[in-house]
Amino acid sequence: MKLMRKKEFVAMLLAGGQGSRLGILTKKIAKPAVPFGGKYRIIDFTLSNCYNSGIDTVGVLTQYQPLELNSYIGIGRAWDLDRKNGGVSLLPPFVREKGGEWYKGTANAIYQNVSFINQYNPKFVLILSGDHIYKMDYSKMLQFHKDKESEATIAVIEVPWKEAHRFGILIPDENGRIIEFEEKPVNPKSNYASMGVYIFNWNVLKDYLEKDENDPNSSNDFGKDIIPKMLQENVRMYAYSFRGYWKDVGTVESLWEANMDLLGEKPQLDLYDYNWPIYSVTPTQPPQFISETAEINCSLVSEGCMIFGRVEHSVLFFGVHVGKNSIVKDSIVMPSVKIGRNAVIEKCIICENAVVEDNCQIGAAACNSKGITVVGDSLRVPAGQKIPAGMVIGSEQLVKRS
Amino acid sequence: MKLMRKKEFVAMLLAGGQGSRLGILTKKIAKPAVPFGGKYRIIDFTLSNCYNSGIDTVGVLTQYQPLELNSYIGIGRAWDLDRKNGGVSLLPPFVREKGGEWYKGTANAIYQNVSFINQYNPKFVLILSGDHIYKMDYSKMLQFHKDKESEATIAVIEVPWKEAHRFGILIPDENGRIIEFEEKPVNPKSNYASMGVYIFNWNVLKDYLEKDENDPNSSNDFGKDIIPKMLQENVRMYAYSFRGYWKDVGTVESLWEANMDLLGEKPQLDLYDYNWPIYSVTPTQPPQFISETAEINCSLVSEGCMIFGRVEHSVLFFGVHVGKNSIVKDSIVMPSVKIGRNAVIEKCIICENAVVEDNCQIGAAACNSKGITVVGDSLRVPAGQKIPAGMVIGSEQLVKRS
Amino acid sequence: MKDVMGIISLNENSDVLNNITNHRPLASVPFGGRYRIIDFVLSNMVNSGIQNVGVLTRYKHRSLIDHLRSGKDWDLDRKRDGLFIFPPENINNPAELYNGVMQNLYNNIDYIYKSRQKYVLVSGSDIIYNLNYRQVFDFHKQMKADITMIYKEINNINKLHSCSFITKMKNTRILDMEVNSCCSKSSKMCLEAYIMDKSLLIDIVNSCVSRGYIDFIKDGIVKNISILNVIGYQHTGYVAKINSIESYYQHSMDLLKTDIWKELFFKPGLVYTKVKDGAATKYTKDSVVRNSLIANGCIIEGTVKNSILFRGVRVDRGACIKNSIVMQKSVIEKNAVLENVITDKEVCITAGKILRGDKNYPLVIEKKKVI
Amino acid sequence: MKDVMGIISLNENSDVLNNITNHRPLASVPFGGRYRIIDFVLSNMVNSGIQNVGVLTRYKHRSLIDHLRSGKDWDLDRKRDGLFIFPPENINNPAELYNGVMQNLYNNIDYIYKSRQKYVLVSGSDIIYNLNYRQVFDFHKQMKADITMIYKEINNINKLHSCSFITKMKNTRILDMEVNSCCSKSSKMCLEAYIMDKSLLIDIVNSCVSRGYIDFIKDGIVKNISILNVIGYQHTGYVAKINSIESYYQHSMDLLKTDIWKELFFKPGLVYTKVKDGAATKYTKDSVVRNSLIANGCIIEGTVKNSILFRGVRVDRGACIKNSIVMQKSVIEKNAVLENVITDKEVCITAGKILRGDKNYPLVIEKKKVI
Repeated sequence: MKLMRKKEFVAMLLAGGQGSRLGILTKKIAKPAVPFGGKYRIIDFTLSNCYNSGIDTVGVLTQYQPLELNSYIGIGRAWDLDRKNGGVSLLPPFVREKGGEWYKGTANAIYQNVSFINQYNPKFVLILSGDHIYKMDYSKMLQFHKDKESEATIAVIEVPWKEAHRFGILIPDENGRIIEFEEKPVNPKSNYASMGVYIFNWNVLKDYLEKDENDPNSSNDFGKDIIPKMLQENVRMYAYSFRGYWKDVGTVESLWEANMDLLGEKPQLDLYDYNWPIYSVTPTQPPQFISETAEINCSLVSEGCMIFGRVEHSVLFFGVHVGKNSIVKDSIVMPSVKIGRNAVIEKCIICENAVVEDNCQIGAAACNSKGITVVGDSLRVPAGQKIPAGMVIGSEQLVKRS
Repeated sequence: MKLMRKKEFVAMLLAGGQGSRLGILTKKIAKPAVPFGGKYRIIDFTLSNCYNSGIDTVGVLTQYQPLELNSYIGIGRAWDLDRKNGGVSLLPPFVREKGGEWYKGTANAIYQNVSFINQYNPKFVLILSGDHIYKMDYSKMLQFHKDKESEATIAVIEVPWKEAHRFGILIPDENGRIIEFEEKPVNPKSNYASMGVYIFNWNVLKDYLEKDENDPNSSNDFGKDIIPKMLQENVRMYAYSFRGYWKDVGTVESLWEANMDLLGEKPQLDLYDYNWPIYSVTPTQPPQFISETAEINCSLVSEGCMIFGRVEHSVLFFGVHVGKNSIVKDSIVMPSVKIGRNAVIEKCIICENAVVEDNCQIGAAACNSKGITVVGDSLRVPAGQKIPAGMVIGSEQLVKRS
Repeated sequence: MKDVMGIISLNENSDVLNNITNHRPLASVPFGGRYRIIDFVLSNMVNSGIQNVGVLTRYKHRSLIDHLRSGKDWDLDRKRDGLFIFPPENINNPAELYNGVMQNLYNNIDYIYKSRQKYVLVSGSDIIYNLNYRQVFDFHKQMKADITMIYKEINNINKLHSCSFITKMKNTRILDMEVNSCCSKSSKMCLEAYIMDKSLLIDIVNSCVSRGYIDFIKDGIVKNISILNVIGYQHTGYVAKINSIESYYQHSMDLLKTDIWKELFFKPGLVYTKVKDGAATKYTKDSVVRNSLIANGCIIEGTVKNSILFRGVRVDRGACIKNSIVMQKSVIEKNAVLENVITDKEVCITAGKILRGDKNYPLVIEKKKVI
Repeated sequence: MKDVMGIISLNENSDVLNNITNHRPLASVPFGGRYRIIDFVLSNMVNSGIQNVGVLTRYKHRSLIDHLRSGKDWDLDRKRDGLFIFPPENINNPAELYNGVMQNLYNNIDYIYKSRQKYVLVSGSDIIYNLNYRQVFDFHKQMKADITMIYKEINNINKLHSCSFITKMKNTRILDMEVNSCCSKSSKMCLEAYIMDKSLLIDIVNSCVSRGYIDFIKDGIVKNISILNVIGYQHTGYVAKINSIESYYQHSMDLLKTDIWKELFFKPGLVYTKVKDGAATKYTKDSVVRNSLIANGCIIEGTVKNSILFRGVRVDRGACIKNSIVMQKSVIEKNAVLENVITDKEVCITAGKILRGDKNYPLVIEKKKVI
């Protein structure tokens, strides 16, 4: 009953991953829904990139704990993606006449939604993942794809040579055409890492998705199966070089680092640029209240916070309360956390709704052990508790973070 | 991050069924998304009932072919259910830390979403199914539930005795308390049939859902497992007697009948009552154009239609075209169907976007066989074709409807 | 077209449709069974890809605000840009010094200045047609025009008053124009839609106002026609200029021609309007409907010929409607007869009443009247 | 409360806040770091469960329309009922004959009449407080009142002008009132919010207008006070009446008291406003912020004390802001100093400039000024 009009360009956003390396942070929510940067969730960056790049049709593929993500995205109003034609569509796995199948891999997830994409009869498909922090104009990448008459274009970023072995590494020739691809090579031949951002000609991709589906040995993954196969069969593939901030926030350390990256004098990722705004769903909160006794430096603090203590080099989300004489340092404090008086929080991630009572000492300051300390959501840390660095406190239990 | 406020009453709408008895009508869409009554889909009735009864929090459980249903419901704007707190939530099956599970039965579907319901901490839960046509004020049923201090209330309707064996039959005592329940009894003891509309005290239901889940022999169904179990254990259960139009449109015949029921002089189901409007998503279509040569009687015709022929005792959805000298009789013609000249369509269901070319004869008129003829969506019936009654034409193939 | 800002100026004379424009501006007069007049130009803009539209109003705009609301029904409820309605805002200039468009533009020049778009498409709101402005915009750029205006070659110019005409053209360049001439000999009617650089528009408004010039076309465009490259774009499709009850009635009746129905509602784009809920229209065993345009939600038990029924009209048994326009939620009771009649919204014609107007002078029944 | 219709009447004097109300009605003056004054009474209504709100405007309502749009941010973008904005609409009565509320009500009496609700809550828009009207409504029904009005016992009555006061009460019944008295001895300030039957409201308006009476309170209520059961409901929470720059400044500064901040923004309900996107506020290594209210999107490199910063304000290194209110997107450049200053939106104070007002007479900087 819905009249679909042709779209040149459709984006498919993979948001179904569990992100198990984030531990208790993704116990109840999908990785793209993890809070970031004082008022965002990770997926806000990709969705805002889509809007700012002029893309108005985005399929979001969900699978793991999608409830919070679904209600967060809704029909995409926050990103101006509630359109009469196109807009955001949530695409969970579903049951067909012949039964249901979960998404087996990234390529299979797209394969199962071929009919969704076909509705728009697009020329190009953009594949994105919902767990990276970056600002990128996909329309420029599309222009590059057209200019090169490419059939598959992969966005790449130069990474430090010593880290290259952790990535999918592309080796382009002098024209940018990709001649080799190595997944996590021991001795990388280049430092161009794939960002997990692909543009395909839809007719080419559709072919490969079908072939891949019929291959019983495939793991149905873009990086492991589709791309190597295309390369092998001489599909015209180009590397699009991206310069700028890009971070995979797949681990507790990288999530913490990406937050801390925002606190420098001139951070590479500018959140205050009116020309490339990052949109998000804004809760109802009054302005933050900074008391007479507060001291705040090198920090991001969001609305609804009440600060009576000292906040240093930290990121505070909505509605955080920091009591008198408490110190919060090098930490991420998620929405609605309450911190009592005389507490010391150092190098911690405190999850939503947790309560840290008076005189607690959490994280590095407490002893000589190292690493980031994580306090799970809605937990209560009783008064006077000392928690050594590098621990994870989830469900009333203290465990060493692996 | 979302502040949930307590709700007294939450509705859960089961919309995951395939409706396999509807055959090709539900090949690509879930049963609740099947078009009905000239401009609705089946689920519009239940959603409009919710809004008109003052319920503002509705979970819609989807599983089978949900894409069209998802995009149709969106955030519930058409039913005024896009609320800051509550509103419509789409609830597909999902993957948890320990893996994913499809909804095994109606009770299991609710069980898997216990945490969704718990968010609102409701006192009562209303269980609905998305495949019945009726107008009902659930707030009156809730009042009855409270007045009787019931723990589980089932809406019942009196059916003709000879049909009672097809339903779940309840036997209430003189106060309305249910003393017996029989699923499809050979010799029914009453003619009170369950409408599949339940109100439970949430704390009671939660208990039984957990017990049911731990019972390896259970089929996890409300009618087959939960209700009998509750009855057995003396839960206070009452029958709420509903008078008015109610129809299960689970078969091609009943779907056809329910449509034809609208065409009488004073149909029991009044679609023009301003006090109980049925809401739906309205496509962009101009007013219908009735030509000089058209004749229309005893029919429902929707916007965007162009009628040059004769339409008698039929239901025409959006954008249907009926050519000169064609006759459409006792039929349901779904959106955007094109019917050429000199065609005769009798007792048919023609699905979306189908094309019937000139001089075709489809249905009863063509020969002596009986029954409803179904033409699948987007099919083209070539000029001059004669299709006998009772056939199903899906994917270019003619088959006898079983 | 993302770089073009749409401006719809409600510059029409206010009371051209007698009773029908008593309580609403012409732009929000119901038309074509389920639309308002403004829906057509607004849908043209949306279908062309314009994402920022300002509606500049003058009088009685309550019904317009209620109709447009947030712009959602036109997909113009956006985070950036979208639909903006500007009420008359005249703090420092309480007197109305300028004519129609000029006054509206002058009042809201700050908003126009502030917008992100480089080009503007300024349009009136009382001409109905279906056109994708993208073609006009491409033509504008290709011709390196300063101003491109859309015109239509018409046959029957006698009926047209309060229009602008192009009186002299050389190829596509416009050399002279006439405004509101009651005896124009030109056949090139101007559709009151102009594309130009935003900066040029602001220039024209400011320089006119600072010199006390008051009319946008006469002073702003015609006086500069020799120094500006003003280009005409010919629209070949159907055009309905609404400036009197007669033209309203005639153009409504035009919709009963299949070709015009198809063109105006489908080609090149669809027409959007405020969504209302209502069932499909019901025809009973006694209903006789011929050559008519019927919106949803009607119940027709009587006879309807050569007429237009808006949403939710009830025609009781024995009632007969001919050559008439019946607006939303009106009720025509048993055996009542309407011929050459226009009823406004929620009118009730009681049983047996007979009302006849003339083809050239239809009878108009005011909103909510019971007769 | 579904059976109560909310009516917000923008009846205030238009220019009480000098430069700040030059371009907007008082109702849309920014307040409290991210709100407009009207947000408070509107949120009170929404939090009480009222689902149909009409906003009756008078002058300069463009900024208000832009702020409220479809009402979505207050969950009032509904299919039935929701938010309606009524521009001044005065076709048959071009002259302004009546005072404030009366004129507004009279102009829109048809809309009020048509609404589905049985009761009305009529409110002004220039008094800020957080109250759930459900209690007041329960009290109204319990007392079988004809009219229930909300009042507040205040201590410091000297500062209040252009207010209504209750001068005589017996238990909860109100026996006499004074309007706009500059030397009232009463301490019971009326919050300009009245609950009554819709039919009574229509009666009052119609009978006043037909007799040429012009003031809603003096003529409509006080003249009938002996025959109507007019009841007072005491509000014990914080109240801010905005009727001058001084009161605006003082009440803004009150928000820096923790208790008032908590009460006004959280108890009993949250305050909704138009959603804007903006990052969290950034504090750098040199920033010194004490006893201040800071909205999101600011970048603070300097010193801020006892002040309120709206969304997106930039405070450069070495700049110092004390006892001041800085509205949206203003920029305070290096080493500039502000003390007892109110800047409107998008003001820029260039490097090194020093501006000082007095505590009792703050310096007001007009919108978009560069100093």
